[in-house]
Amino acid sequence: MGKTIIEKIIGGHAGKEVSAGDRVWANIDLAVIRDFGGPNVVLEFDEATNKGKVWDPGKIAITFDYQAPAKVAKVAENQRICRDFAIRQGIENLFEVNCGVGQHTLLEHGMILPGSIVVGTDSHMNLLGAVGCYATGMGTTDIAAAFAAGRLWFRVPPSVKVIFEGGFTYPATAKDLTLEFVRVMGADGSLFRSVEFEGDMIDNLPLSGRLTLASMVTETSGEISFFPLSGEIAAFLEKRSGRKIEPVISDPGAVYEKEIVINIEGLRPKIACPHTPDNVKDVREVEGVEVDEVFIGSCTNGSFEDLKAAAEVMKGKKVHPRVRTIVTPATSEVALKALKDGLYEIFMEAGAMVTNPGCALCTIGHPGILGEREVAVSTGNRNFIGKIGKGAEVYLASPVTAALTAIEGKITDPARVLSKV
Amino acid sequence: MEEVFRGRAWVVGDDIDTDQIYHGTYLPITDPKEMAKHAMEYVPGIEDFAKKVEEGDLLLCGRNFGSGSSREHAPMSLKYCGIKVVIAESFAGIFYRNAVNIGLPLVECESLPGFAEPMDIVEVDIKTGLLKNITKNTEIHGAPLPDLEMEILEAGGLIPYMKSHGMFPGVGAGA
Amino acid sequence: MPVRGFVHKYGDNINTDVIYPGRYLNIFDPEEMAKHAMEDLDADFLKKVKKGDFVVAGRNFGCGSSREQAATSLHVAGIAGIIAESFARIFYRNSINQGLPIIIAKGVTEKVNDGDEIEVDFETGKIKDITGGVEIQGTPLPPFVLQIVQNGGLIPHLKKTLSGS
Amino acid sequence: MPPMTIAEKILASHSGQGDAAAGRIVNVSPDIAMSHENAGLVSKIFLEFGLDHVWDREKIVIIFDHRVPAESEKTAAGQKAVREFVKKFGIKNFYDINCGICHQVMPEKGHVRPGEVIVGTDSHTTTHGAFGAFSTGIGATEMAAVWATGKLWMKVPDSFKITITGKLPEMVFAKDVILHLIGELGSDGADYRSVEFYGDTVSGMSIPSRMVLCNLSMEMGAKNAIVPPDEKTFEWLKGRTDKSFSLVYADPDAFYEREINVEASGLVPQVACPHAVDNVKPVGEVKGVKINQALLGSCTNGRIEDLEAAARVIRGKTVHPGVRMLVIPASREVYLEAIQRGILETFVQAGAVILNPGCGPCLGAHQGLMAEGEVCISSTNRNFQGRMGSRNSSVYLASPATVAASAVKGEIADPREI
Repeated sequence: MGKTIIEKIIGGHAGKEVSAGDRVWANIDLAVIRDFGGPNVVLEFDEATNKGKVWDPGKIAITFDYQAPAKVAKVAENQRICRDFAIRQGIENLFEVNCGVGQHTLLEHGMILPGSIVVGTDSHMNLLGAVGCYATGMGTTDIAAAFAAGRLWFRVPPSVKVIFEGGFTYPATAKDLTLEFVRVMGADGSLFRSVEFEGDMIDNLPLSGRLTLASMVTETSGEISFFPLSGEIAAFLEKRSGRKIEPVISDPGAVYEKEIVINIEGLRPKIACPHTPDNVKDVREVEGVEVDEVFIGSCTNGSFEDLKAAAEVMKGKKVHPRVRTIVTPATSEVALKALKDGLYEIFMEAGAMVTNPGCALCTIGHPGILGEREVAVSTGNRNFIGKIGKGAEVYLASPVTAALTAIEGKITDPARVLSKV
Repeated sequence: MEEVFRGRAWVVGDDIDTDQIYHGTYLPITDPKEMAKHAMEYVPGIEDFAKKVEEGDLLLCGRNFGSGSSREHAPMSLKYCGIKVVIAESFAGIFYRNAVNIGLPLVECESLPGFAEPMDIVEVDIKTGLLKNITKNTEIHGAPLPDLEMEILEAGGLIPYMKSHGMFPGVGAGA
Repeated sequence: MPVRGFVHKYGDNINTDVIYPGRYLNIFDPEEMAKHAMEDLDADFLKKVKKGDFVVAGRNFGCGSSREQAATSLHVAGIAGIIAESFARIFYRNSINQGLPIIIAKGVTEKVNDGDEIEVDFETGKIKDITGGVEIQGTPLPPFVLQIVQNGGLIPHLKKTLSGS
Repeated sequence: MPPMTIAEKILASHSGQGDAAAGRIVNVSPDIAMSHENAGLVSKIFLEFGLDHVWDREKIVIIFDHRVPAESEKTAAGQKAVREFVKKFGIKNFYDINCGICHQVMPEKGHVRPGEVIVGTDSHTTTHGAFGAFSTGIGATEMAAVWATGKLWMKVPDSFKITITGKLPEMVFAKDVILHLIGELGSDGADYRSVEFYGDTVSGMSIPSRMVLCNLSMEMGAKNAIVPPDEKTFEWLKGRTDKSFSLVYADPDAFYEREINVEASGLVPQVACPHAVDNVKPVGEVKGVKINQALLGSCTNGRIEDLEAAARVIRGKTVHPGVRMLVIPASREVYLEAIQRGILETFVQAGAVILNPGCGPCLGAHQGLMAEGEVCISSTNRNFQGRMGSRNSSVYLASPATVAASAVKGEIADPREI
């Protein structure tokens, strides 16, 4: 019987054929901890193994992005626990507080390959599906067990196919496509499903756009998502990893639970309104809402292309005096490129603030917390109640919409104001 | 291990995310008993859950319970505040794993809506998935827990399970 | 009028960061502030202190930041006055402005021990150590300044003087 | 009239007195009253007066810098309350989270002039003496009184005259000079004194270097510190303020309680060791102490010349693997210039973290805190126990060049040897 991508990947790591719904033990290629969850993993691991050795120090990575550098002493302590563990276990892949968002950093360092299984203490691990890797977020017990055993139990998720029909142009972006996807699916529309994307728009989506879409599959409760690997992305992965890249593709006759067709012809800029990511409307429907803060960054929209899109909107303009505008590159590599390309200057001259790479205020771990009844437009992925400040209202939008909103001081539809020549 | 639990029912709606179950503010906490004090604190209407919950209570939820973050604090806070079983129309993937891994039983039941009012006495058999509303004298069938999850629960969680199956080769002498 | 209380004694150069750590500077409620008094210097301070007690310290008490929380937290925690060999200047002003009386008393750290009961007259600067049976003459606050303290701090003082004029 | 020091003259002119001899209590009218996030506390106290207006909307300056952007809900709420207060009372000079450290933003935005009296609810308000102003830190209650009445009582301080002469050796900076002085005088050595700086070393110093001297004079207890204004001062202020100002210099036979001379040419890089700013040693004596963090920034040393000095040391090298290096430009203006000069690129390439302008972890409330047992070398101004995180962490204070050299080496290092 034909297999879906996820069945092939898990089967390959379980050493047997698997089908949706099966419970199997599968080998892990990479287990990742962060300053969030990481210290608990270390403590649990030490207790479970009586301070034993990890299964393979080369297959463990530590990234600091939740609160890097630490703003409370407890987190500083937690990071120290991870560092000490790395030294004790001979784990060389420790990415310090200067590096940025873990998944993006691992990708830049060539540690993520199509067909591999990566587990980590971050529910957005699965954005690495953008390059064909089965990456999934887990709790601390799982990761502690993975550190000890190099394998874990998996439920094989059923697969769904999502086909985007039609196309759209600037100022709609991959984020708007993503929000439309979340709207159509709803908060649990891909619950524990492996989503395989198809469509012309998908084929042409650059890595940054795929990361955006893959990261928010989480917001539809999806387990993972996959894209047809493009030549450009394969070349990038080869260059970074120094390895030959073999895409994993589904077999003819693979079984899909369902096929969903989403028409994105002439897609308009979208925005997720408080307090759920699937509460998506056209930006034009909420135009005029006054905002106090705009955040451009996160694992969803912190790529260079995202920053560039925001900078193009902000260039030569000033952000509204009421709007605290915070720009956060995903990684130090993105930061360096943005610095060299003059993006920092554009942001700073516009009155925005550029912070160090990391998850930024997307996790309440980082600075940028909102006051009660304050309103923010964020390019992040979650706008749950209280997510970045008790009693605050968060809207999720594209970097273009966010940047334009920062300038206008209120939510503004880029389709009305901007168009690319 | 116990397979049948009887207790008061707490009833919540759809899409209760991990920030509502256990808010990000409290992530630095590592003591489960401390975590328990903040269980369900951001669920509108039952902010005082942690104060009122009693040992042996059951939690009945709508669709997609536990969506969002990978924080294990979420099931941990429920387990340590006394919740014996979480029953939901459906569970988010990470929450599901986390609960099983720490030994908190789950039952999925599609026909849960309308089954119980808050504080009804409910009985659940995790092995068969049978749900009885003692107060209303009704019953419905949920999905029985699959074998692997049941075995992990019986072992007391993932770590003891894997240990007892010889999956931890690198156990040290301690330091 | 002399007042009596027990002594909590500390050394030289007690800085504002150990009296009131920077991490709590976003607290504006005095009762909340009091919960962190001396947190990084003496973790048991709040357990030991009773209303009407005194802090006795060495040179340069309260050096460092301008944070008024340092003085406020001690005052609200129950401290009735501070006697030190010398005070850092901002802390000195902040105490007065809070209505928390202070006395500069050379030699106080030699003669007074931790836990002693003392009687202090802020008007004359006289300090009697009841437990040790000794007396020390400190420098009382200048009358102009003492009046601010007696009025309960700068704000009540100004309110009183402004409405009087 | 008796001869007067600079402090005596400025306080005399601002209290309507002909003279203001040291020791006298005078009622002073400040020209500028500055606060940062603690404007929250100030405004809360101010509201107790029940007034519907502040003394002068133009003379109150509020600059957020201690916790920017807000690191907690409590801070977010506090900042929000201040924004609302600013709006309600029409405070003209409000700088939100994106501008930088108050002591840098103040002169950049033209709020500092020679001969003026500046009060600020921050102990390092002494910094502005670098422009010939009488500038000092006060508490929140006093500030509330200033907002209400425009007046504040002060005891006119005695003055110290500190004369620094000679050429600073390579890799020795204003920071080393002032650390050396603090080490000599002790943390209360200039308690309640006005410190005046003279000598060819001082007149040869840039304005930012003079700011370092005045900023850290606080750490020897000074009420204020002053460098007499000169051509460099006027040049720096040009285009930043269009208000006229008066130049105040000491009378030739003014009385100084103490005169101190420092010969600069013999100095070496200095380090203030834990947990007191006056625990100062030559770098040679602490070389080799392993560090976990290197912090470059703050109101003391976060200006362009500081970043430049550190970048010179670090260019083409990388931060030692066991070290987190944090770089915090003091203001947006500094940040932009650092981009344009390629300095930030140098730091990112070396593996440093560039944080947004602000106070950073200096006071233990924002990004960059330390865990138990960790050690930081820092260009900031205080190394009190537990200040930057865990009670059991340690901070060494040094110049930006020494910080950079140590970051590269992974241990406290002498910048002259890198």
